[in-house]
Amino acid sequence: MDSAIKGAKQVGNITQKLGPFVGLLALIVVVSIFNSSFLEPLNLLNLLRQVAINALIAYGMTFVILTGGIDLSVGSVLALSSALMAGMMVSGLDPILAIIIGCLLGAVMGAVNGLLITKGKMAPFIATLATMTMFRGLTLVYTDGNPITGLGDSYAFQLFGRGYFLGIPVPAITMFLAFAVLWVILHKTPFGRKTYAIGGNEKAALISGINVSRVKVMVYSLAGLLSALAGAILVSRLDSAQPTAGEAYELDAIAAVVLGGTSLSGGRGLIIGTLIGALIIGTLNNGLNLLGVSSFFQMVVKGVVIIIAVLIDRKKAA
Amino acid sequence: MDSAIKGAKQVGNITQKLGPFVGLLALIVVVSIFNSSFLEPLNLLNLLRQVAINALIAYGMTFVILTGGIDLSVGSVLALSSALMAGMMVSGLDPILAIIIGCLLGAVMGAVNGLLITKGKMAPFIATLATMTMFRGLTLVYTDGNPITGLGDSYAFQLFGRGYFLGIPVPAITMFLAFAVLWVILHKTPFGRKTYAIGGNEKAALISGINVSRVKVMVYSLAGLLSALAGAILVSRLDSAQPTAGEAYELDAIAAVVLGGTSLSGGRGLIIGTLIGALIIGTLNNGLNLLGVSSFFQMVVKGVVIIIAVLIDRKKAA
Amino acid sequence: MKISMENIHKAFGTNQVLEGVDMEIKDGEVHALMGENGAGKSTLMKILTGLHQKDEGTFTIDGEEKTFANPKEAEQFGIAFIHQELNVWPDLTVLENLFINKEPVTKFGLIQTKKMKAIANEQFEKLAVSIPLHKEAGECSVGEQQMIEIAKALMTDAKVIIMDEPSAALTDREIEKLFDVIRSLKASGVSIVYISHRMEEIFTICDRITVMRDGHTVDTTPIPETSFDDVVRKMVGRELTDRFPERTPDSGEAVLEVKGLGRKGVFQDVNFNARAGEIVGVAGLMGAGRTEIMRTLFGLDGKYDGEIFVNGQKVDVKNPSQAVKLGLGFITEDRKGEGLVLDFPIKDNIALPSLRSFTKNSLIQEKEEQEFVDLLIKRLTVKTESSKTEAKNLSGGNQQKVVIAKWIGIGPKVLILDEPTRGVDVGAKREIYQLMNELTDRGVAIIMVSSELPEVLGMSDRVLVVHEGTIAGELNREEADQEKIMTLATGGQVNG
Amino acid sequence: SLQPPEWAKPSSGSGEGDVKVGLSVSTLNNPFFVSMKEGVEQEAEAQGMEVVVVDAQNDAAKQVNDVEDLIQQGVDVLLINPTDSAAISTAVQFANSLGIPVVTLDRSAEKGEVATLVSSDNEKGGEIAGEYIVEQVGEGAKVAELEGVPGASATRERGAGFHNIADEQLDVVAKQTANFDRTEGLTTMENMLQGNPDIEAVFAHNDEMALGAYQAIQSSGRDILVVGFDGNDDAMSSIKSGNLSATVAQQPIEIGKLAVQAGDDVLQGNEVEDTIPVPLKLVTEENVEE
Ligand SMILES: Nc1ncnc2c1ncn2[C@@H]1O[C@H](COP(=O)(O)OP(=O)(O)OP(=O)(O)O)[C@@H](O)[C@H]1O
Ligand SMILES: Nc1ncnc2c1ncn2[C@@H]1O[C@H](COP(=O)(O)OP(=O)(O)OP(=O)(O)O)[C@@H](O)[C@H]1O
Ligand SMILES: [Mg+2]
Ligand SMILES: [Mg+2]
Repeated sequence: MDSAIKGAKQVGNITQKLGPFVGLLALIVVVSIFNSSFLEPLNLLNLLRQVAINALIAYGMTFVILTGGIDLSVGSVLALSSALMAGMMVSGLDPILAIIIGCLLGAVMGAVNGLLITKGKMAPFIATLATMTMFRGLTLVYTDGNPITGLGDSYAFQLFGRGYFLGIPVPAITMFLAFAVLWVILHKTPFGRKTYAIGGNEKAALISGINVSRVKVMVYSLAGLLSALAGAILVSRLDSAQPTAGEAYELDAIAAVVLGGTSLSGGRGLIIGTLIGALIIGTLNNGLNLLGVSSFFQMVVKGVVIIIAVLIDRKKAA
Repeated sequence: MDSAIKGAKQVGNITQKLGPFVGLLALIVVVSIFNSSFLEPLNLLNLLRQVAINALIAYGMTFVILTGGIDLSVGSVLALSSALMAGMMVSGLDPILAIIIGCLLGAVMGAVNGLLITKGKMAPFIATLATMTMFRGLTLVYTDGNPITGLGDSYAFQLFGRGYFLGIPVPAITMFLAFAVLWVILHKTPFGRKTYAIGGNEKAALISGINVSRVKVMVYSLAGLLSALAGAILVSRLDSAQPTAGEAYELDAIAAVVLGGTSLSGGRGLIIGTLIGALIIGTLNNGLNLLGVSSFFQMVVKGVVIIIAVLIDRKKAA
Repeated sequence: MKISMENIHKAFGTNQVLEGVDMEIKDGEVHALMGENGAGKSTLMKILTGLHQKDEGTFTIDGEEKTFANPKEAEQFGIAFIHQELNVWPDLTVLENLFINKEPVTKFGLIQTKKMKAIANEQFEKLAVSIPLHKEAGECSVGEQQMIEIAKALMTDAKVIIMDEPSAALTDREIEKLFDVIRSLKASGVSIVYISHRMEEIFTICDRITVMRDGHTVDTTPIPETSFDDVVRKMVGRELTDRFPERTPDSGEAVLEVKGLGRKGVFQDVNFNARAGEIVGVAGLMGAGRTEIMRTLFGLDGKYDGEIFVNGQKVDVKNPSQAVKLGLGFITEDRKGEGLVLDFPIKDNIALPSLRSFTKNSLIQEKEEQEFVDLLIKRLTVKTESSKTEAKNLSGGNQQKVVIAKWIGIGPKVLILDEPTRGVDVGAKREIYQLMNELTDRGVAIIMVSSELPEVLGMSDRVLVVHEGTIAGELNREEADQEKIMTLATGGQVNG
Repeated sequence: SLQPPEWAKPSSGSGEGDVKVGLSVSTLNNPFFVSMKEGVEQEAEAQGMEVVVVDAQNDAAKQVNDVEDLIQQGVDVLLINPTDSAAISTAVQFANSLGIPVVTLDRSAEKGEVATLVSSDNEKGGEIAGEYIVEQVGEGAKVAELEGVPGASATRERGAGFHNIADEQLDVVAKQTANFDRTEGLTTMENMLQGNPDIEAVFAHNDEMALGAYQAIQSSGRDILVVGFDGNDDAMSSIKSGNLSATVAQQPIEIGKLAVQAGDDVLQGNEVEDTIPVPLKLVTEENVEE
């Protein structure tokens, strides 16, 4: 009996891990039945490029949620750091250097969140709600509400958001590279283990001598850095920095993380799930557009799909 | 010594309860120093009217947060129920009847949230994120993206959002009446006690024989009902139903609850705090407008104020 | 390693917990630390290991003054701490749990899983533990989790190991294993600080004993020079007669009857009854399924096989709220996690299951509520300033009394107590036993699940022994003894 | 490379049969753009073309994705109503690289090849509003301005036009954004009135805000001139009943229709002008019946 239970549990575990993947496949099948052009190579490449921005933000959100936190400010961090990048570019800085500095500034904004949460002992929801408003305001102040344009025509910069490398869109390559690096960090390093430990049982993590504050600050900084990286891609894609960029992006990122099977209470989840979650959302957006569903109905469908996906996941877990 | 400790504790308790109130007073003093017209009776009446909508939503949010949940869908519930109310009015239904039915429909939408969370075992954040999208989509589908106008000119209906009773704006009266009723429910009835118990320790509440699912469904329904009531006021104020009404209202409501000292992890907080929190946010909006602060800086200031308020609260608690 | 603590003071806010504690730990000794709930035992050890900081006093280690800034430092210095509250990560595997914050890494900073496995296997062998390393810790029973904690501490090659109530969740078999390990550690020169409320253990394994009361050290004596009663007197500050109050059982009709109760893969074909005025003890090894049976009986786990009768009527217990309406009360083994709303005042906790009885016109009648609560607080002699004190500020024993008060308040027909005295000091224990007697005198049927055999033998009128999810046997008061229970609990047969 | 790989490019020659028009709208939550969309659909039907509509919901990034998705569906010509003229550039360039002609509506694209821009002249409209206010309340009067979504081109252009006149001839004492939203128009106006009791006129960057502002003014019991922009149905009926004073009316249906015609011309290989202006009209109580 014992081994039967064990067996059943293992199967349960695998379907749990595969759950989001099966969902994605099902979605792809449905969409391509209704519109054959979905599977055309160019569309798939477009899809990957479209997904990249949300995926990058959602990676960072995964770390944050694994520690039991949440980051509502990602969209504003994206906007502020991309405005700063564009500002630097306009003032003549080398675009790639501007992007690197911009990403570091994003990390600093994330660190502000982390410090408010650890040193200031604020609930992550409130701290990042406040910085969301604040960073957005700063973006608007900095840009005076206008898009920043005239970013020059450095080829490397254009490639960053718009180009192809070996036939694959560069943002998609960035997305996969970041995935590889973050996967190793999360699953193969003590830092990743600590991330899980904090979310799973913060008190115990503290007692085990983990420097909880430092890990958290690093996690929020990482989220800020990744949002800024996503912002850089957006700046290149839009050839401008938009002051209103990234509004409500936190919701898509959180949805990707949750669709990927990560628990909002922390301590449990996989970054591969998040990638799949982002692909699900991207496929949904792309597919509904291809199927010509009106934008109003698209919202209804997206809400329903999230509910169904999570409900199926719950059923399996039970 | 013992009684001294007791004394110190009581003082601690009182300042904790008074904290938000002191914050509000300080804010009022600052604003009125810089702009004397703030304290003019008409402005104060306007302020109360402006606050009413957020306060009503935030009351419901207080119950939800006390159970340890969150409701992101309040803005969409407001939009959908007010569109339905306006639709009924246009089709000739008595406006007051339409408002009553609309509020009940809001309660039903809230019940949907409650059922997803209890029967569907979804995390409140995700369930209401999904319904937020869904209800907004339904609003847009129903209104086809256009405002609904031509609501007739029933005097009672106009009074509801625009009128005065004994010199006080009717929405403000609604806000205070609702406060009184909800205060009694929260502090004097078994339902209120159960709300706290669930947020304090859900397992213990369950084992004590509380029907946790039923209480939660009722709490989310209440939040839906109050959002719809806020929607009715908005419909009357704007003499139309706007499909985009209520966007991001959840954030203001949550901010009001938290500024009022209620803990996001549930079980601890007071509804009077929420009313004060809503007044703080309203005063901030109104005051910054009066002072002619640019809307961009207003956002920065709002973010900073939330952070400072919460940090001061933490300091006191420690 | 020789550690001496002198004149340690510590206050949390206005709560002065330690007021001059002295204690000395010698090389290679097993040193017992005892005291009532809330005496400050855990706090003292937390300060020693850097989890809290002292207000006053000195720690001297091998002649040098030393203060640790955090637990990691203490651990690196050779002091390991098995905490009273289990520090497991339910979502991480056993292996990951064992190595949290001390994973071996390659020079590229990557975790070496193979090396971890080898170390863990070796350690588990020593402890004779057979928990699969890839199992999620949350799926382990409390006892298994405790063994993980013990293994974790042993892995650090510590010179001093502090064990804060390590046996609370273990049954006799595991405790024996633990004692074997302690003996071999001692032989190799490791010192142990052993905190427990179980007298028998102290006298079995320890060399010296320090007793604390109200934030002071009473004294330290070698075990052979002291006695059971002596220790108790020092702890509670007065003479305490028998451990178990006398029972005059007088049982009536069967109030609760269970026929063929089962839940797939957990337990099966459970039959028993409980009569008015009777205490039914339920014994068994850790993980035997006792808690699961009681949870199902109380409607906490949903669907079940078999039938439940209350007062001879067949009932369908779908959820706890129905169980409560039927007159069942359940004092769970996890009082902080499931028994109390820690942020609530005592009053609200006690009133929670009986709100209906003093609600009129949908409003809670506060005066009636207060009277009701005050009465219960008095009857159970809960030590507190007022009924408005928050439950989290009470000591363990008093918390347990509040949980019991809460259930007495509903006027139960059947009261299920799961490990009612786990982590409760001797004084409070006796008071709880007395309460159980009072209840049975008034015709309440009590089902008491316990892993402490003396308690089972001392209090039960009848003993059910659970083995691997079935009732392996039933013994009445006269025939029950330690040996027979253990035989049944391990799958053996008893004639009679 | 900035080009998609050859193997991925769609096989061209989907030009058989019906002409397929792709329309990307900045938002459909606003009656103005809904009317514009309807204009496109009416004209396309008249010409026997098929229309696919996508809605960017005011998100510049989403719009770039939307345009890609339209191209994926094999449209022959793209009609784009950009959320932002800079941000749309890369999408236009992408269409250019695949040889699909682009017509923009209401706003233009900064980069990329656009066949033509069909729009009303927002800056001119702002000036018209400014002039009307000067005419009604006189030079040097104190006025308030309700601005649209910060950074939106309509906000910038209408504001710029208005200030061309107002900076010289009026005194703008209060200026706040109400995000093109009626609710915000209402509360912002209430607060402005409180801070500046002697305002004589209000210019709102769209009718929605103007209608909200009117509610605020009405309940304050004051008599203040309110001028909106767009000329949507609600505003028209409000002017008719003497509430709103005026609006600078655009003709969104006309914009849509002209855009389809321009697209058709391009496909036929005909020359089109760089910009096709659609007239604006000041609507007041006098001429509202027309
Ligand atoms: N972090 C803390 N903050 C405030 N008070 C605390 C804290 N930790 C412990 N206390 C208080 O200090 C006192 C001593 O607690 P401690 O846990 O040391 O007792 P103990 O002797 O270990 O009791 P037990 O036998 O129940 O484990 C108690 O009154 C407890 O409420
Ligand atoms: N939350 C859980 N998840 C998975 N398995 C569990 C869980 N709780 C208990 N079990 C398993 O169910 C079985 C019965 O456990 P139960 O707690 O009923 O035992 P018990 O006899 O009360 O022992 P204990 O002294 O540990 O409380 C054990 O094999 C245990 O591992
Ligand atoms: Mg202790
Ligand atoms: Mg048990």
